[in-house]
Amino acid sequence: MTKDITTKLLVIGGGPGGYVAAIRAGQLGIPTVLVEGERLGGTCLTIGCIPSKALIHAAHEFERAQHHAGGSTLGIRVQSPSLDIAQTVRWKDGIVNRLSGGVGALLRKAGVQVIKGWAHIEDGKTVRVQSAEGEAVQVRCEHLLLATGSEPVELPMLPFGGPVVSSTGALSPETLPRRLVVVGAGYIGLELGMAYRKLGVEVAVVEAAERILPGYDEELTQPVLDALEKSGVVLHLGCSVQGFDEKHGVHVRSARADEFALPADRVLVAVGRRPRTAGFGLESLQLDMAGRFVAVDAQCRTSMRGVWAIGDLTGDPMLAHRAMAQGEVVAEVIAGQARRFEPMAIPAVCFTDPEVVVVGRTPGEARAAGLDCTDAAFPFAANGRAMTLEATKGFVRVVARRDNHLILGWQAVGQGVAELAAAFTLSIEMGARLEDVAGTIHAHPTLGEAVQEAALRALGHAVHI
Amino acid sequence: MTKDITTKLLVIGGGPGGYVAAIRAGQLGIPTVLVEGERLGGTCLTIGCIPSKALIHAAHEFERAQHHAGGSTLGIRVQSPSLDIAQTVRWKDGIVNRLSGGVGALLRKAGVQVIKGWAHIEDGKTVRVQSAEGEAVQVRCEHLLLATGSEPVELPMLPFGGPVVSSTGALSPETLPRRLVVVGAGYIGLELGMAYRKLGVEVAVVEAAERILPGYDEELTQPVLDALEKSGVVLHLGCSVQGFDEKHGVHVRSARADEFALPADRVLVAVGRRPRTAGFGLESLQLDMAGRFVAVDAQCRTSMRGVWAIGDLTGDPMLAHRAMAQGEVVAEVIAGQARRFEPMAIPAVCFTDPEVVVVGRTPGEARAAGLDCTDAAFPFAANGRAMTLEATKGFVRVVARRDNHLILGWQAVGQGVAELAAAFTLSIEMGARLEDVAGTIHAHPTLGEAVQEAALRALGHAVHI
Amino acid sequence: RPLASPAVRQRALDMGVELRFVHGSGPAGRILQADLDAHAASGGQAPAQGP
Ligand SMILES: Cc1cc2nc3c(=O)[nH]c(=O)nc-3n(C[C@H](O)[C@H](O)[C@H](O)COP(=O)(O)OP(=O)(O)OC[C@H]3O[C@@H](n4cnc5c(N)ncnc54)[C@H](O)[C@@H]3O)c2cc1C
Ligand SMILES: Cc1cc2nc3c(=O)[nH]c(=O)nc-3n(C[C@H](O)[C@H](O)[C@H](O)COP(=O)(O)OP(=O)(O)OC[C@H]3O[C@@H](n4cnc5c(N)ncnc54)[C@H](O)[C@@H]3O)c2cc1C
Repeated sequence: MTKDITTKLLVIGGGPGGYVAAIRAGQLGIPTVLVEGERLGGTCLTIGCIPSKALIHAAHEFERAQHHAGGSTLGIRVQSPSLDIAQTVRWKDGIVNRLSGGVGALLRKAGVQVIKGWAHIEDGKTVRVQSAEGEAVQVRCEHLLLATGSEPVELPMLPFGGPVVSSTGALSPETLPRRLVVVGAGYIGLELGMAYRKLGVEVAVVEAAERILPGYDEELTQPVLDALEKSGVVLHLGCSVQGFDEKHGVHVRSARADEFALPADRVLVAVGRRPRTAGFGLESLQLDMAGRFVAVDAQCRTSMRGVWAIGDLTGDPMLAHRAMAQGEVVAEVIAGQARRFEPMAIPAVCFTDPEVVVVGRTPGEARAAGLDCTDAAFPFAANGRAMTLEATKGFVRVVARRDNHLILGWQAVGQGVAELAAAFTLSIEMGARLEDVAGTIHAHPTLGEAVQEAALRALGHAVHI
Repeated sequence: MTKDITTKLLVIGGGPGGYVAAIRAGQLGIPTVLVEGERLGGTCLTIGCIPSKALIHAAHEFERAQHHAGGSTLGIRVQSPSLDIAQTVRWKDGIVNRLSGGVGALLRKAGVQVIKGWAHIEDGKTVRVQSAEGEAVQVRCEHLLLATGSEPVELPMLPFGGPVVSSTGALSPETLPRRLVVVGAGYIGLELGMAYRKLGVEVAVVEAAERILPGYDEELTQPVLDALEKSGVVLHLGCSVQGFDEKHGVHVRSARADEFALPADRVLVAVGRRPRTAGFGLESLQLDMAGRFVAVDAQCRTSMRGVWAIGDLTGDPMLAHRAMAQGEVVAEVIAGQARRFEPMAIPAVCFTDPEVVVVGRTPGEARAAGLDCTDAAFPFAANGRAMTLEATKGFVRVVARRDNHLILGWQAVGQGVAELAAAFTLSIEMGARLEDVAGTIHAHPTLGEAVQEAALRALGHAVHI
Repeated sequence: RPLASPAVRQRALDMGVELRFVHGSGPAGRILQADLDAHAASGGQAPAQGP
């Protein structure tokens, strides 16, 4: 027997894109149904942003304990730090459960009907759901919102299974490996690789490109590179992976065609994510695509009337806050408001240690766009707060137009710089000039003073350097 | 023999006000002499902001070690944490030395002549310095800038000496006391009291007012109060101090006139700071005063032509970043630029745990000013990043005009909120409205998302609550 | 793209005003709330709002 439901808005996918769209739609009085096959919160809350940051925090704390074990410069000494990884994972799971449950409560409060199960698209207005309870549900809707997110890319010569895991497996280890090989030096591979290293695991990273964090410029990645080397993570850049066997480990071929094996009892493949476009009838809609992504306009409309798409499904940057912002726009547009998704800047944060933040254009990007611009950096080595936090690595950099000093971009690398992203993004959205930031009083002593000093320096008169 | 020097600008005091003014003046080509009786960097770098934050960081790290000693929820366990306070103080001194030396280098680079010694004002254009090397120097100047800062207030019944110390003594302990009584629950008393508690000291706080951190509203101080109680700091509010003897400790009288003694082997008196206006001939200038402070106009001119004043000497808030901003203005005005010190907002941060940030108006202040305003808070308990940092106490609050949504103020309390001050202050300086912050994409997962959610909530549609 | 803060952009959308046609009097040519007010008051080139 099939149950029939009719609604105004049907959302497929309960990740940050889908659940935010559904909550906002509910708030606006739009009858809304949300279908989710796994857990509410999607990749982000259950196997992505949140659990990775939890593990990174635990790893940071353990690393500090290890640091003090030798008798630290702070005068602190501890004996024999040990880690119960099962407890760490339980703690992390507790956070995930609370957040996923919280999303459920928010959806209920907004009046959204949630169906647990996998959606199959019949046509642009009809979706069949094989619900978890075994019952089939047919949902007819006026608006269909696709928010099915993304999934890890698998390497044919290194299929997931056993000791070869994706980020999902790496975030819920039953035990810690002795030797981990990370394939891919993008942000996910490095965040997790560094965390494992801090937990005491021997870590090697294999990356096909000649550098880590391709996409960030080298000045920005240098402090991360330094930290990797200092912590003993072994980097194999310009190398490709050939396969894996339990006896020898990961087979690697270098740029010069040398072949060698990296011993490993676990392998994390983190070579990217691809939009989830297959297996649930999406193809049948024959939507216009933008490469591997579903193409959308500034209101997140696809090429088919009444069908919308948001989040990782729709392109780069594949980040949770982009998905959420798009979700809000779609709900408000459907509610009849005039809205567009046209941010001036989307921040990107890499939670390595040191952290990396990029907002707006880098000097290279600005030049490539033909803009006559100036840039200036201020190092944390000259920042008092950074010294008191033992965090003097890194810098803040600003990029601005040379003629009118309009700020085009911010980059920062350093411990704790993630929280500077709010000021960076706001300054760009507000159309701030260098003088605006230089003329704003920044609290002493904070890392944020480096933001003001970078602006001052671009104007030719930094005080503290 | 007296040496004679003539200069355009003479700065008395090498704290953040004075040294920034001198550096900027030097950059602008103004012949400048700076006189400092103690160490370059002043209160802030040598006995204030920086050493206190260093001690707070060390105390935080030790507290984490203690936390893991019991076997923490993160799965980390350590044995017998111990502290070598002498090493902690050496580390702290190392930072102070580096920063003070750095200020010297910056002054040199800017071409400023530094004289070590105590300045005595002869008249508005003449200052005599008893230099450290024993030589007397007479400096004649066109512009005299007073930046002599402030000093701790002493209580007549509890004079400094022996076990009774000011913040200066509390920042360089030779040993840790077993029992510390802190007199004064302002930010300096609480920052240091909490740090000592984390270092394992039994701490009691005596405060004449009925509440901690008078000046902040109660909603904001509640999480600090909770943390104090949880950590075992004993509060005696509405109590006055009568005296001290080594046998019984600190004599206290409660509001109901009960008298009791608080055992203590050290007493930190932190009942406020007063501008340094006496003992160096300042009185002879007969400047207009604003209460106990030297009165200045929007360009930091005193009532006497050619005499300027900045920093703690000139009024509240007595904070380093205010002094620095004033210092820049004075240097630029003397260089002939049209400048004023008229910030829309000066951030204030209290580095307790949780930290407290206040920028612009609180709801109470806005109402008292007759403004029709709205306010909204977003709790860190609903913020994913806070969960992963074990830092879910506290909230971000925004205050805005009801009619046009212009943001009037921000307050936050929570771990790490100090770094949100940059975004708070910038938003107010830029004249941002609630829609500006709500419409700015905030990186996920960061504490900064609570900033956006507070703005959304004030607009009536927060997503995550 | 015309330089305007999120609040100004949103209000322009609500008013049905194309920011391309609004003079920005702010620093660096930034379009301010007041510029939108002026544009609306002058009748602007704003297309009439929908029903
Ligand atoms: C390890 C890791 C760390 C990350 N860290 C960060 C970070 O720090 N910051 C950041 O911004 N981003 C981070 N990301 C990326 C972030 O998780 C994604 O950008 C975000 O989750 C995308 O949201 P979404 O709503 O588009 O899709 P998703 O979160 O992927 O959600 C899609 C949901 O749709 C469901 N679904 C799919 N198909 C169907 C179907 N047919 N029927 C029913 N349900 C379906 C899925 O089960 C899933 O729950 C990280 C990702 C990973 C893997
Ligand atoms: C424990 C503590 C913690 C603090 N934490 C913070 C904080 O976190 N953030 C913040 O913003 N502020 C903080 N402050 C306040 C901050 O230190 C002051 O606001 C700031 O130092 C004021 O700068 P100033 O230049 O006016 O004076 P000061 O820094 O006091 O400098 C004045 C200088 O003048 C010299 N001087 C005085 N008279 C003479 C003379 N006759 N001849 C020669 N030299 C002279 C003094 O030796 C001194 O070096 C803290 C203060 C204390 C005590």
